[in-house]
Amino acid sequence: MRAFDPRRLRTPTRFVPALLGGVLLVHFVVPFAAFLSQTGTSNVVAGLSAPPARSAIRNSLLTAPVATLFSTLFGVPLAYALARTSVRGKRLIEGVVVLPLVVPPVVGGAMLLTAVGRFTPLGRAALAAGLPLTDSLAGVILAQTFVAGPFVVVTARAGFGAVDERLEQASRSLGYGPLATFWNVSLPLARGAIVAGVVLTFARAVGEFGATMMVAYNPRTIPTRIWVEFIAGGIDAIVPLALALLAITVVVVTTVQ
Amino acid sequence: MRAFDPRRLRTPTRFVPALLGGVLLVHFVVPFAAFLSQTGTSNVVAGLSAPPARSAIRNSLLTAPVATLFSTLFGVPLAYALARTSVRGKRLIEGVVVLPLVVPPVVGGAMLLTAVGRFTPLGRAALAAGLPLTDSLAGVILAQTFVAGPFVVVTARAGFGAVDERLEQASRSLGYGPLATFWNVSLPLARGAIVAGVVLTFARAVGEFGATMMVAYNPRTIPTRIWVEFIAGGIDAIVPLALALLAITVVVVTTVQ
Amino acid sequence: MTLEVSGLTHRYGSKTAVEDVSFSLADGEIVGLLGPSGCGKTTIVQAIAGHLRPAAGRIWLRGEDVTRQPPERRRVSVVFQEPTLYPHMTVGENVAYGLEAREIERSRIDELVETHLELISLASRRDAYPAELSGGQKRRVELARALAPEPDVLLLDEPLSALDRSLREELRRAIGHIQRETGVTTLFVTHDQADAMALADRLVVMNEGAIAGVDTPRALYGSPPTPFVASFLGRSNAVEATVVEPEPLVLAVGEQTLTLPEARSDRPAGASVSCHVRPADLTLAESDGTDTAPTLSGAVSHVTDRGSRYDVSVTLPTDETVVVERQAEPPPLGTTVTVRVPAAKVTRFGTDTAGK
Amino acid sequence: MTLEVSGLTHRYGSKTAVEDVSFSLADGEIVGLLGPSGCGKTTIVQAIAGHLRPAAGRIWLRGEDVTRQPPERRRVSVVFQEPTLYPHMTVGENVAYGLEAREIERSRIDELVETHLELISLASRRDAYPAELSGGQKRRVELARALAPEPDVLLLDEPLSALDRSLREELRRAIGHIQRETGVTTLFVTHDQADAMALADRLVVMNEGAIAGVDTPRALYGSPPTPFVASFLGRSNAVEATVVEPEPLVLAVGEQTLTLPEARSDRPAGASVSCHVRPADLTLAESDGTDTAPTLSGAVSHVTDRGSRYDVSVTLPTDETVVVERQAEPPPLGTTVTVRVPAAKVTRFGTDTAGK
Repeated sequence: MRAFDPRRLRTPTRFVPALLGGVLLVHFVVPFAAFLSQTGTSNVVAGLSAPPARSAIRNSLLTAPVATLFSTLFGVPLAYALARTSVRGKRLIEGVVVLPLVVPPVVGGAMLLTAVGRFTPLGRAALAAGLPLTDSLAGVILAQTFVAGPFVVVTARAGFGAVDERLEQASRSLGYGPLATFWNVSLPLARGAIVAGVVLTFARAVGEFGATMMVAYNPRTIPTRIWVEFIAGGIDAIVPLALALLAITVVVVTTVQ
Repeated sequence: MRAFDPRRLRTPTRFVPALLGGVLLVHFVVPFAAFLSQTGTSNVVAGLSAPPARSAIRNSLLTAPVATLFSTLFGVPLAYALARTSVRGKRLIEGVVVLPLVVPPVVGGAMLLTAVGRFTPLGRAALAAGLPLTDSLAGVILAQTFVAGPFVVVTARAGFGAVDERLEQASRSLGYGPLATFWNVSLPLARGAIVAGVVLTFARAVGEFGATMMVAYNPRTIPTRIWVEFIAGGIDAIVPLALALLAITVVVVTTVQ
Repeated sequence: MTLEVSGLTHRYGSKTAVEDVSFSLADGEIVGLLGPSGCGKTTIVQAIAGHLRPAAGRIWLRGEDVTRQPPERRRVSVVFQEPTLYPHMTVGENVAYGLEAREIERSRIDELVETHLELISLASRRDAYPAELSGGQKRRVELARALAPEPDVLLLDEPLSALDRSLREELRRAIGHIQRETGVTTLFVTHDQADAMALADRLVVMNEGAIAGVDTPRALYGSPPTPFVASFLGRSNAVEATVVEPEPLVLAVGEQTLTLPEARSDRPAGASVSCHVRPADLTLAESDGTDTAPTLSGAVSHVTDRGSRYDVSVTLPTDETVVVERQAEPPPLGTTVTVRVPAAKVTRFGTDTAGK
Repeated sequence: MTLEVSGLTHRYGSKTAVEDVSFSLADGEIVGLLGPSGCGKTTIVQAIAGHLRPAAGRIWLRGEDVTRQPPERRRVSVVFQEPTLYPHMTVGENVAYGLEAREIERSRIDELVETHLELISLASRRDAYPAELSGGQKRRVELARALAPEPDVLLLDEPLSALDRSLREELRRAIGHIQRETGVTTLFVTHDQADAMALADRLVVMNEGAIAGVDTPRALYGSPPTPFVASFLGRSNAVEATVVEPEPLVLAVGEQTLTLPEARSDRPAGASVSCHVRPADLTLAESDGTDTAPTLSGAVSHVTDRGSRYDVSVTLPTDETVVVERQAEPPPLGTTVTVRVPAAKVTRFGTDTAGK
């Protein structure tokens, strides 16, 4: 390898990365600022009091926490197993966990429809049992869990990985079995990462749009309601709901962390 | 703190985490498998040969790489600056970088509209200059960059953070300025993380749906075309395009890594 | 025997980590497990603690075969090289943790925590969190936490290796003191021969996964069983020689002869032997005196000033170099000197074992 | 002077890391910068290398003030405690890296790489990647990479601290050899007094951000300027005494008196002094002999068998304990013994400096 010739670039130019990076920062900040300045001109309270908006908010606040709970309940043990065991086929399982992260949400939605849609055996059975898996709150939860679940698994796994295994070994030697050690040592020490993962999962779930559109266009959540109102009334009509969704996300992210 | 009582749980139950985690794995795998089994029953080639599908594929393959390029070009220097400097307000900048990750895509789209929409000063000026920023390929790229850009920044930042600063100090002491050191040492050593970030950004950009729907419902990319065809023809109609999108994503993710 | 390791063998993939290792610890004994990095010490610790199931061999604790028991069923406490205090518990909670796993009532736990914090002179920091403690204090709390449940065996896995010299010596003294106070059977694992020799009643010296010698520090230092032990326990000069007379022993080192009047050799005349002698046991005589001690002549080839002493390298006519420790001003480079070799301090190894 | 550090002061937040540190290195000298962890050694290295801009003070290299120059404009090479070889370059490319930054033609670079790989005896591994090398080989390649651009000053920042004893001694010898071969002016930073004393022409001993003593290892060991230097450079016994007669010096240690015939004191009768003497310089006499050396009596309170010697602790009637090194069998615990104190080996500190 011929090293990059330093003579041409000897003069330190510390501002280059900051300048280049600034372009991206502007692209992130300007829309945010423009949106917030817009909110002054529209009647947010009135927009949110309309019955369709209130129902969308209620649906979102019902589904996203449940999806987050499912993802956490099943995802944290999965993360621990991935961090601490080295079974054959582990890489395959890791691939499966990352899959929903790289699959585009609309494709994820299509996948869910092929699995639990009205005309699949599973979907038909559930419908007969009175629990429709599409165009229902259950469908919303399935879509949200599929898309947002990997976040808590990946983050918690990194958190468990950062816990020195010898702390667990010490607990075992002090008389505690694997489950008690998990509860007393691993879980408290990975707490920060797990909470971060839960927050990310919630943020992704409450804002889920693509997969929800496919699996459960009805009943409306905030994101799907925003789309419907955007079609009908353009950008001005959706500012109140978009602001509400942003507020829910930002409040959860900042208070829990 | 009273430690969890170990006596009740002394017997090691190694399968508990695996069992719980398995539930989530099933939820990730079953839709994937169901979708792939579906593809046999529909005529994929014919579906992809139709002019609207071909135009959507062309648009996606045009916009996602450009958005990824922008994100990388501006995001990697930003990541390096974040990893190596400790300026005042750094936490604020980090917050801005993570912002598009937690903002729901539809809200992100709404934000972009308030910044570059047809009736904003910026949007009007661009339109007059013959470069419409909404309902155009430029709009798609703006939306994709906004939503997917943070991935490369966050991942590359972690990569630079893992490079021991003393390797850079040694390069400086051996006669290289900061820029040459970045090029010769930091960049090659963080290469793996940067590539992973680029891949994630591309996967997110090519599958982007929510923000694209708001900013540029036309011209259609694969995800928006899937939605239009789903409305018109249901799940069977979209299998070819969904499969194409999945294939593009999976091929890029697996070949580059 | 409180702890007995018998025939322990383990491999990682195709690489043998330990091969047929057996040793035992009597009640109340402190034994040093000493060897260079990668000699298999950590594998043995993990097997005794129960975090690793050995490919072959047995671990006995107080007469019970615990080889297949999980760690929580053994009464073995471990202190690792890196601190493993729980950051989310106070000092007192850390020490109480191992007690709460057993059927002990709360008031008795409190008492035991108090006693053990006093033992390590940190009773006043009971409510502090580990992050508030100094490195040495953390180590002492780890010891208290390991000792509080009164384990059958205490394993100390390189507890001093990550520390500075002064802290290291302070903690070495503290460990010695605590071990004498509590009488806990202790296996002290280290790669540092000074730590091992200062603390241990007996040493188990390991090399490349196998035991190279087991005895008291003094016996191993004075009469090392193998050249590896000789050089690992302290600096050692090796000189190749040939047996001229087996009894009384006369050795030829090149053209020179060494007569060791009180020694005899199992090996016949003509056999090659490797002679080991420590630099501190050699002295310089400017010329052949009337002294009866055996001597070798050579030229001063290098002198290192170590502040407290000089290391004088003397190159023999055979091109071998021996180092002589000397307090007084050393002779100038190139001087021909006579090295006095005290017969009792010479250890001989047949060349067949020299490669061991 | 090749390197001159003058009045160096630096703070992190409100914490002073180094305070008014000045020293210099003559051309070709190897100087040890020695002190416990956290004494400010690394701050000094970073300031000399140019990775840190000191709050006050100046760094001069060959007469030029480089305090405000970036690292790449100074000819200072650094070898850190942890290896910093570039994993994506071969051994040869690593060594060539510093040469390519300068105006040197390709064929000359190849030659210099070859020369420096020969210097470290690794010419055959030129095309290997760092990951293929052993720990000791990596260290040697780091040295070659640092030396190849012929720096004015070579900074070695604890290069041996992360290594095992045998590897450590091997590398210590290699560093000494390479430094003599190349004659590069070297600052060797360490917290290990054995490494420093074996390698350095002179020592700069630091404590808590300030210089505690500068001299040759032998002078600092034999006549330490402060109690800190006395105890940091090796084990030291401290005994509190009172001046009875300033000249010839007579000291009172509790009820006993010590007469040091050839010494005199600046301090008047009645002043307190702290006497330091090394355990190796003390000897035991079973009873008061006819010997003229000053003596102290006490009872044997503890004996540690270090394998190669015994450390005998003798508690004086003043309750102070001194350690005496002894090769022969030690007296039993409780025996009253007489400790011979060689007058020339006693270092006295006025109590006003004892806290330093």
